[in-house]
Amino acid sequence: MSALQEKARELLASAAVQVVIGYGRGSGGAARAVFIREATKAGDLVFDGTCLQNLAVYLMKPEVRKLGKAALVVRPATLRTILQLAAENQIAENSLLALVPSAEEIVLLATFAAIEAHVAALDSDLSTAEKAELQRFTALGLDERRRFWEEQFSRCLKCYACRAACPLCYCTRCTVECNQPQWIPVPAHDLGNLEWNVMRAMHLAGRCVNCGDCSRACPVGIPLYLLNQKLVSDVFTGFNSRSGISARSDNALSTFKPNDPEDFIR
Amino acid sequence: MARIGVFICHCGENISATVDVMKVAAEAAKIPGVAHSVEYKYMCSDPGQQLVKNAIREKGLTGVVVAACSPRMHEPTFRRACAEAGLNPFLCEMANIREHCSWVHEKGDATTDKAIDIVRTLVAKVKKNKALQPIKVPVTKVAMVIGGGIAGIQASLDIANAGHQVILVEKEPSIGGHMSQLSETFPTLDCSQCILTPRMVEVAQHLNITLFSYAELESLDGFIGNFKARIRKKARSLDEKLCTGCGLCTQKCPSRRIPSEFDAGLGLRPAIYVPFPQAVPNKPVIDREHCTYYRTGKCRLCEKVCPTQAIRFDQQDEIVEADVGAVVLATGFDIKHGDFFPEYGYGKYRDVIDGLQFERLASASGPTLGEIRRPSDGRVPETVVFVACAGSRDPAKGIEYCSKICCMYTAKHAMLYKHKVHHGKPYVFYMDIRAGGKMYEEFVRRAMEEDGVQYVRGRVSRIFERGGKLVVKGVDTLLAARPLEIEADLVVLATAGIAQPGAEELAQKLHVSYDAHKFYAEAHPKLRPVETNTAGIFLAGACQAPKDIPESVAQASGAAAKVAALFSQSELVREPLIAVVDRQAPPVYSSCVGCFLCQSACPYQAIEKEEIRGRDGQLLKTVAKVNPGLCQGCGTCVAFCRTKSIDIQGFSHEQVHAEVLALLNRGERDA
Amino acid sequence: MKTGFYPGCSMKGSAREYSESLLALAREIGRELPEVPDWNCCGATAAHNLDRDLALALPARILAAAEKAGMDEVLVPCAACYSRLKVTRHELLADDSLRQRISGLVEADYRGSAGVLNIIEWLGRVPDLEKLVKKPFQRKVACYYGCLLVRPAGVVKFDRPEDPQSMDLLMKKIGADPIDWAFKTECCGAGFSVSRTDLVARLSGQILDDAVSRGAEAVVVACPMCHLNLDLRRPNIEKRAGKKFHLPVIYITQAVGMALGLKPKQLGLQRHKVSPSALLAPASAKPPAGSKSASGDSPASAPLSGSSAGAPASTASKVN
Amino acid sequence: MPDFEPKIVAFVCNWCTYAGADLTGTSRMKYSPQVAIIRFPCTGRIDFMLLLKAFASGADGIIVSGCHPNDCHYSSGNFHARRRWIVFRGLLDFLGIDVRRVQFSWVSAAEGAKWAQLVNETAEHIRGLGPFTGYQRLRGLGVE
Amino acid sequence: MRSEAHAHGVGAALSDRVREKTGVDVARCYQCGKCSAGCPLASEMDFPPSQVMHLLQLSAAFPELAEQALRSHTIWLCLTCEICYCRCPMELDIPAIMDALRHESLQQRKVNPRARDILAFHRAFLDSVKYTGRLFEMGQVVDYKLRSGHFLQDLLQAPWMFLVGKLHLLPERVRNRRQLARIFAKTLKARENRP
Repeated sequence: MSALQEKARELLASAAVQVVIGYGRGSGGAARAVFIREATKAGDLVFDGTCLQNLAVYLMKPEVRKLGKAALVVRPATLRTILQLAAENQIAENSLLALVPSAEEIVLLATFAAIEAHVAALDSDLSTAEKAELQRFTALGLDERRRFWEEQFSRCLKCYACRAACPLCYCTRCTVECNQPQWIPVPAHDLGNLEWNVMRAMHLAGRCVNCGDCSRACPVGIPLYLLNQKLVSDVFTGFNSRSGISARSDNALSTFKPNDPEDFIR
Repeated sequence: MARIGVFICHCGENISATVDVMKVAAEAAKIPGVAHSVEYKYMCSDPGQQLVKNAIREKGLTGVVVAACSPRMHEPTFRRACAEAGLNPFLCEMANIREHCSWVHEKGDATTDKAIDIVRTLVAKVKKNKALQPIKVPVTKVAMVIGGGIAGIQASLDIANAGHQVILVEKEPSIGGHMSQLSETFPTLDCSQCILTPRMVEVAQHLNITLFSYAELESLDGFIGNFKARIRKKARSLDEKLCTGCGLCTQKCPSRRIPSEFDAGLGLRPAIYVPFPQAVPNKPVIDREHCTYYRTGKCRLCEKVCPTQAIRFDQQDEIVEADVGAVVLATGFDIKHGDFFPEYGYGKYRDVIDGLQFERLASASGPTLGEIRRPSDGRVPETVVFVACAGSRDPAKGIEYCSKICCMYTAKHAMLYKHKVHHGKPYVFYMDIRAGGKMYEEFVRRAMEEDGVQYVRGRVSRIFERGGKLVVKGVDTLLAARPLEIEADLVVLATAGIAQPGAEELAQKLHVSYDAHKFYAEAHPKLRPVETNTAGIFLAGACQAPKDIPESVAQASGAAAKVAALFSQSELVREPLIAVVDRQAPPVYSSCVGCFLCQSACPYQAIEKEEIRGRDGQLLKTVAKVNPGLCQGCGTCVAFCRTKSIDIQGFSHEQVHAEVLALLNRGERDA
Repeated sequence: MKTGFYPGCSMKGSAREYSESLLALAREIGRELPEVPDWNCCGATAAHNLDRDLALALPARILAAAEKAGMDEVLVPCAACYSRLKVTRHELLADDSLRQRISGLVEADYRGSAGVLNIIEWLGRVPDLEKLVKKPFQRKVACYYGCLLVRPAGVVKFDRPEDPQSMDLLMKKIGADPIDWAFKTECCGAGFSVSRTDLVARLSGQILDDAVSRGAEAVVVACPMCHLNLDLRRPNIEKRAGKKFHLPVIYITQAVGMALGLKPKQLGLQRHKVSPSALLAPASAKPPAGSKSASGDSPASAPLSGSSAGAPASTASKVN
Repeated sequence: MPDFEPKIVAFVCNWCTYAGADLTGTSRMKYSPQVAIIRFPCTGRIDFMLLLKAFASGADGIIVSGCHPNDCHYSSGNFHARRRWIVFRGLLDFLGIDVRRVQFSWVSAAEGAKWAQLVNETAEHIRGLGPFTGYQRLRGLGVE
Repeated sequence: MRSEAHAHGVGAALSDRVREKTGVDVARCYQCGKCSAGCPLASEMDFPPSQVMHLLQLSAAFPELAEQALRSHTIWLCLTCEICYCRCPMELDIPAIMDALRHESLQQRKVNPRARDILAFHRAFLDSVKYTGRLFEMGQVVDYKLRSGHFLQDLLQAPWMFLVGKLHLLPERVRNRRQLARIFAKTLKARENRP
């Protein structure tokens, strides 16, 4: 039995939590989310390089919340999601345990402070490869960028899989669902697709933790992560602010500094 | 179906000279929903307004657009006219075709077309307008003034004299503040206590003023007109009703070597004490930290000698609750102490003192009875160096601002010294002399010309003691920046004026904003200098920034006038152009998801958390709620809300959306 | 923790006794002090005047060599060398492109892993120094820090720049009575020892004057350059001042060495221009009272208005 | 496109720029009639979606203007707006949308002349850029 | 005078070049004079430190003031004792500015003649380091005497120093002297335009 399975078994057996949300094997061996509620089922848990999904998305589902206190198998982005959700008043202190899997010992983080400390030791910056890709893309001409996104968005189905996969898209009413006024046209045409994606990116600015689940969820393979990473980068360079590193900090876009850059303003 | 009336004004020829008003009226009539469209020479005249009123009544209009001048000019006029005709005033909008059209463009089709565009835009907007009712908030006509220095005293007296109840809260045992410590005041050199103490007595005797001395604000809840204050009355260890203020206890107290706060550490006081003879209230307080009985369990001498048995060793702090409608913050300032100036030996050499200490030396009621004697050996100093900007305008010490009062009080100190020690040599090291104010420059000139104060332009680098003298190493930048050395007997540092310790904590209790230096922030630096961003809380005196007595008093009277205006009616009526969070039927209750990003964006702390609970008391949802008493209607929260759950009345999503579409000719297709 | 030793050029020559006394002391308390391999001159005090890259490269080469030798920190007893090494490390760690450029110049990848330690920090770490004292150094001493131990404060981050106390504290531990004086951190003339002896004579003279007038029996220094100016340049100083200063100048390591009972020869005390022999005689029971300070921190000073007032205890007690 | 007259929408705050534009009028300074104003209480109120809506509805250019920093009637609405614009502008540019079509500015109630100049220069600038066909084409590709 | 500044066309003003090299913006100086008040050698200087700051502040408009700064005695008298920086209320790193001015003065061959001895000493010092890797005090003093012409100075000190074992006749040497020579070749030598 792996250390992770052992820890899950222990938590369930002692009723410290009512459910362990982790990764299991789905059909064809792919990793998928599992909800373990009995100590005897702890053996179903796996953790390896294929376990990418940000399981914090389930924390916001009412049906999962009903199960009781949860222990969550986390990746770095998951931890940052938890802090971001806490900062947005969506989850309460002591409502969950985070299990950080590692080869030797499972680190158990029970408080936001513990998660903050753990996250502080991680590198929350974009990776060098991510930065390089952004750089390459930004270096393209304006028209090239426009054509690229027109082509990408022309395939968008407005299926909202990105939204469903995103743990920070927890709004019970999305702007796209508002019809008085109708902010975004309902059909999946080019204008509506563009507006939908701009809107979603803007609503994630200063909040997105770059877990990448939106891109993985997109059935037509639109590189949505590029938009998010662009904003992560801008928010950090412009305002020295990072999402998901504190359970209390204010959002970069609901705060300001009197000396924010304004070289573009006449 | 909307029935909109459009009224186009010629404004004499101001509009009609460049805009074809006939065409505008004709085109407006074609806009779907427009039931009436007319033009008139002067729409704001009585007959013009009558046109509007008649049309409302006769045509059963559901909305009015007056295409004329700027709404900043005549919106109130036409809204009043609509109200008189029975139409909710918020269903009237103005299309600005004068300032934004006829006056700024040449005569021609483009100008007329633009006027039509503007009218169409406002018609689209008014179709989405909703009838709104003014917000009425009841007002408790009691003011709480926090801080009993000159600003708090002035504000209390002004409000009380306007016939309103005042609760004055002072944290020290006596009111009076820093002004009571001062010797003479610039630029008139009249005795500070002589002008202050009558005001203090007036406070004590005023029927409308309740004084809580030795008390601090514990908490403040509520909003403008409806605050609930909890005030902690610290235990004086004394029954104030029984105490006659005879002073026997203070004379007999055996523990008498405690540095006096009032004398800035230059004099001593007993453990049971009245800060100064003219204190208001003139009742002692036991300093429990230094009292022999509290420290050792033995003594109780004061209890034995008290003729009225007023001493209460077991007295506890008491919490008093009060309903107040407005708050005036007048907590004043402090000066920088401690060894933050090691190069000047401040805190090390006893003869390097600060400005307040010099005030006590110069004061007739001070420890030397007004004789200038230096603290170390009591000698009369022959040479005194005054150092201005000691800590002010000094980013390295963390203070980049000018403390404003130092130039003047330093000139005063040098003058007082010269008046008292005729053969003495006063020097002032300064960077700039800031003497803007009535008779201020003249005062400084007098110090230089009549009293021979030597002004040296430059900062002091270092002060050290040598053979009983303080060696001041300075410079005069006007003399090719040559270093100068002065052997002084006494050095007076004009240390920076800073916020009161605890200013931040108090600001957080009151939800008022403050700057990086913990001075309280005014609502607008130019136009609302005595208000805070929290409606109903006003500022007076140096808690906002260092300022002198006349300025503090002026601001206090200003704050009092604001309070009196607020109290002039029993209900506060405000325009309902504020934000609201949507409320829906169960089980949704509200589309708000409670992320509260709006909360940190709100400049007025107007967004509160509302807990929605089921019948069994179980918490179902926490959602945002706008406090209508606090919201000023900027709409910043609206643009943040991802679920579009907050909207602002008068500039709602539907209204502005319709305007954008209509302006670009597409409104009617989408509507 | 491996502590290396950077002697610097003076300690091999004009400040030989500083090195001798330090190494004797290290032996006495059982500390190894391996020299940084193939060390070079740090460039103080000339290099920074003429070329910035050179001024950074010379210390960087030393630090890189220490890193390569696996040293976690380097003891730099000379205050001038200490300053150069500390400033270099600070500047290179703050600017990565500069670090890379200087690394290229010195042909080694300087990482900044080795810290820089001054003599007071090193001595301050000796556990229970008080208990090792055999002959308490009962002298009134003027602790002279000079410029570069405490400045620039943001870089050296050692003690406070005005009226520092760390050396005074060390002196108290060995039984000495450090005086409160005004020239602790005033400049002695530094690198002008040779080129502008006239200026050195003036600046160093002021320092000695103040120490003497307050009853000091010795000046304690932690820098060969200061020592050179205050000791070797004594004839120039006295000529300019027109009077004699009978005041020996000793290194901090010599003072500690004497207290620990080391022999004068071991400490190189014979190498001074101004003989410190008076310090070797048994100390008088009470040091002379010296000049009485009128506004110092003496608690019994006269009160105002008949009662002893003065500043509140809290401010007065901050001094020592 | 010699005859091209751009359509420009100006989103302005009530307290500074709207009043500044009023002053332009009372001072009888002339400017290009291609610009029409929509009034908001504060720049903090201006939703980025409105800018998209304006382009979608056929605007060739947009002006967004409010109080200078530290002059906001609501003390910080313009600061919040500024942050939003920084991010929004970066995103548009990233998407290949020409941000030169959105002109941000601070125009105070006293700057009637600045308003006239801003409008004229922006109109001239947009005229140079031509109609925003890139964006308007998207509308055409839709179902309408 | 103003137009002349532009006519000169040497590019950035001295204050800009100083900022470029040191990151210190002299515009922050508000002429309080605290640096001059505390400078141990201010009374010897042709321009005390605060005045050098002012020369720099005006250097963009008046190039001859930049010239005065570069030709001043002050920049060579500065001991880098750091007391000005330590006490400056605006936290200006004046010693860094002085370093930058010395470098520029040297490169433009504008060294004040009165600073001859000081410069001679610095050069003798670095020469010694260049050849041996370490400062050879004896060699340096001889070198300095040759450069400065002060042949008799300290003549009486040397035998005493030799006696107490402080003066060596042979230099200590760094093993890898070639590497040190390369450092000098790429820095000082590459830049300094010797007469």
